[in-house]
Amino acid sequence: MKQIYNATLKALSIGVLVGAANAAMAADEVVIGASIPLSGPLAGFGLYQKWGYETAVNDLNKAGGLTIDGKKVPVKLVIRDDKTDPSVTASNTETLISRDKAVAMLGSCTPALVNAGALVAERRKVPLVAGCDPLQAFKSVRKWQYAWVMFFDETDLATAPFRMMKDLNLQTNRKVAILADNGPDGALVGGKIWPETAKAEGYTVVQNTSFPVDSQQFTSMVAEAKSNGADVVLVDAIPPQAIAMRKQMASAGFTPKILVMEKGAEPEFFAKATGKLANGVLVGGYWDPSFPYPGAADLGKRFETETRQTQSQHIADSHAAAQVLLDAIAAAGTTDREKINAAIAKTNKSYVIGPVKFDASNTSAIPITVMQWQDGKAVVVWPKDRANGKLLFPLPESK
Amino acid sequence: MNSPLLVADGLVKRYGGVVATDNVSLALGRGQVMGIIGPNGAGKSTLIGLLGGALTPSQGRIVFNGEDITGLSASDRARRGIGRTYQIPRPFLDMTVRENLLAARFSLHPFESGAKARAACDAILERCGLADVADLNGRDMPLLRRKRLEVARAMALEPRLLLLDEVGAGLVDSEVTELIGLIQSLRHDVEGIIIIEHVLRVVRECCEQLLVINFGKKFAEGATSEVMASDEVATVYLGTARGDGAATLPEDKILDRLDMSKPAHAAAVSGLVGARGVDAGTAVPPMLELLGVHAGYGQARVLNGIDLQVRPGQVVAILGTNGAGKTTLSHVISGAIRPTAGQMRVDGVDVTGAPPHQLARLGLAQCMEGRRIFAPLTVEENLLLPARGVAASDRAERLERVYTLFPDLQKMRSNGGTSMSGGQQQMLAIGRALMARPRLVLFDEISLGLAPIMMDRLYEALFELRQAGLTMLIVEQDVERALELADDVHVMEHGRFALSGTAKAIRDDPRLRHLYIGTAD
Amino acid sequence: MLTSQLSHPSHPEPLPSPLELANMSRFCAYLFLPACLLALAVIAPAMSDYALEIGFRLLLLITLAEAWNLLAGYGGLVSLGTASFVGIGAYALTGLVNQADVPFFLAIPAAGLAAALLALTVSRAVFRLRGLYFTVGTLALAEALRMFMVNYSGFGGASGLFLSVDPPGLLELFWTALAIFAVTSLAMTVATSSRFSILLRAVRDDEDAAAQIGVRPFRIKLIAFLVASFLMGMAGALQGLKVGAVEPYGMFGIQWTVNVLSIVIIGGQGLRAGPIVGALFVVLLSELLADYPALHLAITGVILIVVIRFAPKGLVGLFQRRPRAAGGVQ
Amino acid sequence: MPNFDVVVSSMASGFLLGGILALIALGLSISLGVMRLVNLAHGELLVCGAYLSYFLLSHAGIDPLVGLLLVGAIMAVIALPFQRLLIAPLAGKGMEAPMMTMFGVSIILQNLLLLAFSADTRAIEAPYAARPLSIGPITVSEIYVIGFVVSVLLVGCVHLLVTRTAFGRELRASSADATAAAVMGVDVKRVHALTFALGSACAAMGGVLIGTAFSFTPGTGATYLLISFAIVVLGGIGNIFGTLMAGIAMGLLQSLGAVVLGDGYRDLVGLVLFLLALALRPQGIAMSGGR
Repeated sequence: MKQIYNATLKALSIGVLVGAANAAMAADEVVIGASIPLSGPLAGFGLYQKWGYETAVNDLNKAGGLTIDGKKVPVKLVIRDDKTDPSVTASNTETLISRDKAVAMLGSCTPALVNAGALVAERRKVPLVAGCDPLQAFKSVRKWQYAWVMFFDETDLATAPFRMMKDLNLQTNRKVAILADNGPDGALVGGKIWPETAKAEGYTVVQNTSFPVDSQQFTSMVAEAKSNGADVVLVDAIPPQAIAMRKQMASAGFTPKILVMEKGAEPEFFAKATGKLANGVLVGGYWDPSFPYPGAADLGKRFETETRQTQSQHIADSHAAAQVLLDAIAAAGTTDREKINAAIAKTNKSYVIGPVKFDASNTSAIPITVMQWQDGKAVVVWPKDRANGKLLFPLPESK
Repeated sequence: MNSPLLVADGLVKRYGGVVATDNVSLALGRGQVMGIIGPNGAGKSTLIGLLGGALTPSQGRIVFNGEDITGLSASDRARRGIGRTYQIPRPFLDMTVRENLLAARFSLHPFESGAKARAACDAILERCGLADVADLNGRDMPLLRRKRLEVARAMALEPRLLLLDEVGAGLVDSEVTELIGLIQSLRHDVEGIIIIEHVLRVVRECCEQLLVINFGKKFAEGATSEVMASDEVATVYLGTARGDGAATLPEDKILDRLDMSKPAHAAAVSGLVGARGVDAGTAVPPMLELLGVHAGYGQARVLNGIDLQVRPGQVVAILGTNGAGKTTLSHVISGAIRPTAGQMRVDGVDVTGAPPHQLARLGLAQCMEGRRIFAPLTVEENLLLPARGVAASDRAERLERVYTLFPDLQKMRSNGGTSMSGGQQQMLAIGRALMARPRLVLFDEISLGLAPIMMDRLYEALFELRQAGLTMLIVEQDVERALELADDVHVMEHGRFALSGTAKAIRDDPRLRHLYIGTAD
Repeated sequence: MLTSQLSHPSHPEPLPSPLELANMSRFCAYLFLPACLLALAVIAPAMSDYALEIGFRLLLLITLAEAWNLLAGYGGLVSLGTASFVGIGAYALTGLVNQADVPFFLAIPAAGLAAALLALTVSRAVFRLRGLYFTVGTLALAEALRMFMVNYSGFGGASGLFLSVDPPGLLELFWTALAIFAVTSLAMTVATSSRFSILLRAVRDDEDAAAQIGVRPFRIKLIAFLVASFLMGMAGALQGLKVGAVEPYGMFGIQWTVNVLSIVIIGGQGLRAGPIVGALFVVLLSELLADYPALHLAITGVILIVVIRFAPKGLVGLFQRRPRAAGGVQ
Repeated sequence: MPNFDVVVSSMASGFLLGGILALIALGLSISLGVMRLVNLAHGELLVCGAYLSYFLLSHAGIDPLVGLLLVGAIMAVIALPFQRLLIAPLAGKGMEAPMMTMFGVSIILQNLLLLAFSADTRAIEAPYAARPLSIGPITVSEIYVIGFVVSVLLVGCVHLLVTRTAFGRELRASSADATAAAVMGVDVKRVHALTFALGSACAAMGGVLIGTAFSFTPGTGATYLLISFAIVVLGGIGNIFGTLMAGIAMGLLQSLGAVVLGDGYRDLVGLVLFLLALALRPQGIAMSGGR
């Protein structure tokens, strides 16, 4: 009985020592922490992020690392899995900062996770750089000081399909059905921006349904959209749902002219799981190796050769985020978190993801393009100056 | 002060179609001790349940001390001073004996000082002879101690009315005397006691009022001495009675007499017997043999060295009071529990610890206590179950034979197994045991809770089986019937054979009456 | 709260009766534990952030585990509804702070009360269920509540809410956790070595027999349920305070239930020290295997199975002398 | 309130889906009824079935429907040792120990699947997986119809197995009174093992249908576990036809909830229903051996 309480005490005092030990080590290397979803629903994203972060850091270390207080030191990247659970992201971030003595953090993916981590970093006054967190969702949380995000802006994303339809003047009955999950960005894009833009562009929203991110059946909402005869269907849902929904649309015999599936249609396994049904599905994108940015083409190739998987735009934003942070530390020339943070604020350079310059709200916007799945490949179809393929219109009948 | 302590008025308890308690009324005066007797399964415990509040009556009302408590929960009744013991003790297993009492004490006086409560409980433990085990867990009490604990726990409630359910069962004479002393002394602490007992001596010496229940109905009532004197009470209660005057009993209507004259009948019976018995004396090993078997549950030792032999063709009876260990013995033989020491042999082969289904395949069948009919199965499915891996034709033949033995079953073949009367269920249980065409059948308390008339029918069947040469082991409470049927008899007491010998010898042995004092008179 | 056991000296009987254990835990609770807590509180500022972080997580989990142990271990109420009370606590705190800017030290107990209130409202329904049905019922309840929070936009829906003020620093959080843990230990001591525990265990061992001797099972179970929920609510509030944001998937997530359950089973159900040992074990394990997430969970599963099979009384059960063979005369 | 077509269509798909749910719940129901085992790993068994079928298709090109029984058989074979090693030794230790053990199993399976196949969402591709089927105003997915028919057939087979065969007799006997059954010569251990295998097979085959109709990840199981519980309690533990009816009722009511409150409320409706059932029948419904 008694020894148990002693044990508690011991364990904690061990903790003290470990902590001290880490502090001692911290001098001859720069530790950067990252908590990303390697398991759970969003593990798909996490794997790309892991590669992006690691590649950036490894490249730097190969090049000799960073100069800190006049001395060359390697960078140590500590990655932890947050199981797609915000509270785990939070505690991971705590641990990375306290145990591993991370001087700065790299972000997770999707608002819930990134913000959870960012809040901790903000409290601990540790700079955190992230991609994969739509800007408005990020800004809406609070006025940030230590958290920085480079990603697309929801409005930009949400309006893209409409702008595309205008540019290419696609003929539809201008009836829009919106099916969006009730998560942070889903609520914003599906609940607010899409309806507004639709109205502004002279479309009529015949249906606007929202659903939680863990349901698998959309039969009734799909049936409704069909009976409403919507030509334009805008979906904002995570992959498992997007896949189920695409199948259920097909099996309801419903083929709109334009089908946009934000978030869900982005990862490659969407195309794998839906097979032919993926053909013609549109999804907002912000990067492709074909873009005229430094190292873009090369990065894509490297990923595919190293992992034998098809590249995803997430390797770009994560890689860029890491580079921005590393550059800032280099510029600061110290592991002093305040100085690093100041350096991040000054960032103004073109990265693999495009030009990065943070505004007053700690964000840097990435311009949106529209991609379309064509025979298992994601092709950029809009805007013209970025397009590397031709739009498939209307959405092919599923048979 | 002369208003009765407890009045029960027209109590009825139905379970679905079955009526367990049928319009029973009783009144217990202050300072009175009332006894309730009747054959097992007559509905005595149900009645206690109704009075104690564990069961809610389907009809009727209960007035305690001038207050209608029919609608009150068990706990509220307890708090008003009704203490109750369980026939099968239910101590709080993972609490010490003292804590068992303290639970009652604290629920009654939440704010009493601990020392005081403890003193009170210890006093009760002292009286009930449990002081020495106050700090042991309920789990570690042997059966008899548990029974005392039941009483002690009820007393901790400072009850005004005490309901004692078979506290005397399984006690030897000396212990019975102790118990009687205890009950007598309790009279000064409580305003009334109701005792359910098999041990008639307890009833005779403690109760001035007596209530006899049979088939859930009030059968007789009155001053103890008168009731005990009456013949029909003896008829109902003492199993030795024959089915005369039984025409009044309900079983009779459902049942048609077995016709012994049909030769087909005898054939049917013999066709169900796996192996003919050989004349005793020939040098075949005993079909079943127990050597120094000990067994028990957890801490409780129940069997202390049983040596038993059953030769082919033999009929062996095992007698003994409740709690003597008969049931445990049959569990050992069926393989349901593993002996902690000793050996069990079938045809001379050691089978100790073999699982039940393997023993069954050796030709040992059992007609289990309490019938154990499978409710989800029809009568026929119940019968077919033991006939495993038997050719369809053979199965059908055996079915036919069982049906000739018990025509009732044929009529009910596709009814739910438990939809029949107790007697018919017992027939089914017997028939089921025979379906395996066994070499040895253990009949465990087949007369429990049955009307004498029905017992006659069943025993007639057993006699036929005996004629057919079936080897039988009979566990019975009903001394007379067993003695008639058996070749050899063993009388159990405290997990040992206190008395063994041929049926004849045992019948004349004075010690039998001694061991059974109370039941035989 | 004096009971018979207090004045009772340990007797010559070889095996330790629950009584002795009660006395020991009483000793620990009265003298040893407070000393530990005080010591921790004092050395806290000297502790590294990591130690504080781990300490915080430990204290939080221990609090939850103790509460669950009270229900399952002592009351025989195996609940899979832990998450609902954690979630309610966290949301209540956020609400109180954001809407009525109540100070933390008031908001936390208030959140506990909110959780207890939930317990009170559902008690009638869930206590009608016994054994397995209670377990499944609480699970369903928790899931239903989570889905409601996800779908109902009143409390921020799936996106949840953010704490409008800056959460306190790690040290303050640690101290708060210590305080809550102290409250928990006190509550547990009262509940497990007092006359209440006797009534509770009586209900656990045999509800009908308990009623037959005047115990009111519903009342006893309700008290245990309320206390446990209150503690869980406070723990949840603390977690919400730390994260600074609440959303249904995290706060009402099944993983709370899962963690707490494995902690208690691994540590030792119905034993005063079980939750502490279990929490230590689980947290340290998760730290060691932090880099192999999926593997870590799988291993926890294996450990769970092994413990259930070979150490029914958990790790603490192994420390103690073997509990005697079960099974009674019936 | 959406228009008529929508309502009837979604009610129809709810009805059909209910059949599939019943098949899944049946597995849970019999192991609960016969072995008193709360199989918290039921959901994972379902997912295993889905993966099995997925790889049978991608590697051996076996169509999910053709491979359905094969998947069931394989899972049954895999399940047998599970029961022998993990559950059988816990016999007589109450319901909690086996329940928690299966809980551990579910954690393990879920994470092993994660390690093996990552968290990617998968779906079993089949021509009929996303083909509409229209009768008058009603439009439903072809897979729903197929799934319903298959499920009802399988449930029927199980019903026959339990009510008409010797094994069924032994199964019902052991569930009613294991000790007595053993004394009557029934090898209860064996019966339990086979029951568990049967339950796993049901789950796996249900998983194949789910994986074809929707999508699945290693974490998908949990959702179906709870809904199965609801169906089991509604239909009566161990009651086969009750389970089928309850499954269909559940499907219909969920669709109703979806139509009225929106798809998000599907599962909520199910759970509320479940809680109601529990509140009304606190001890649940007794084993009635599927007759």
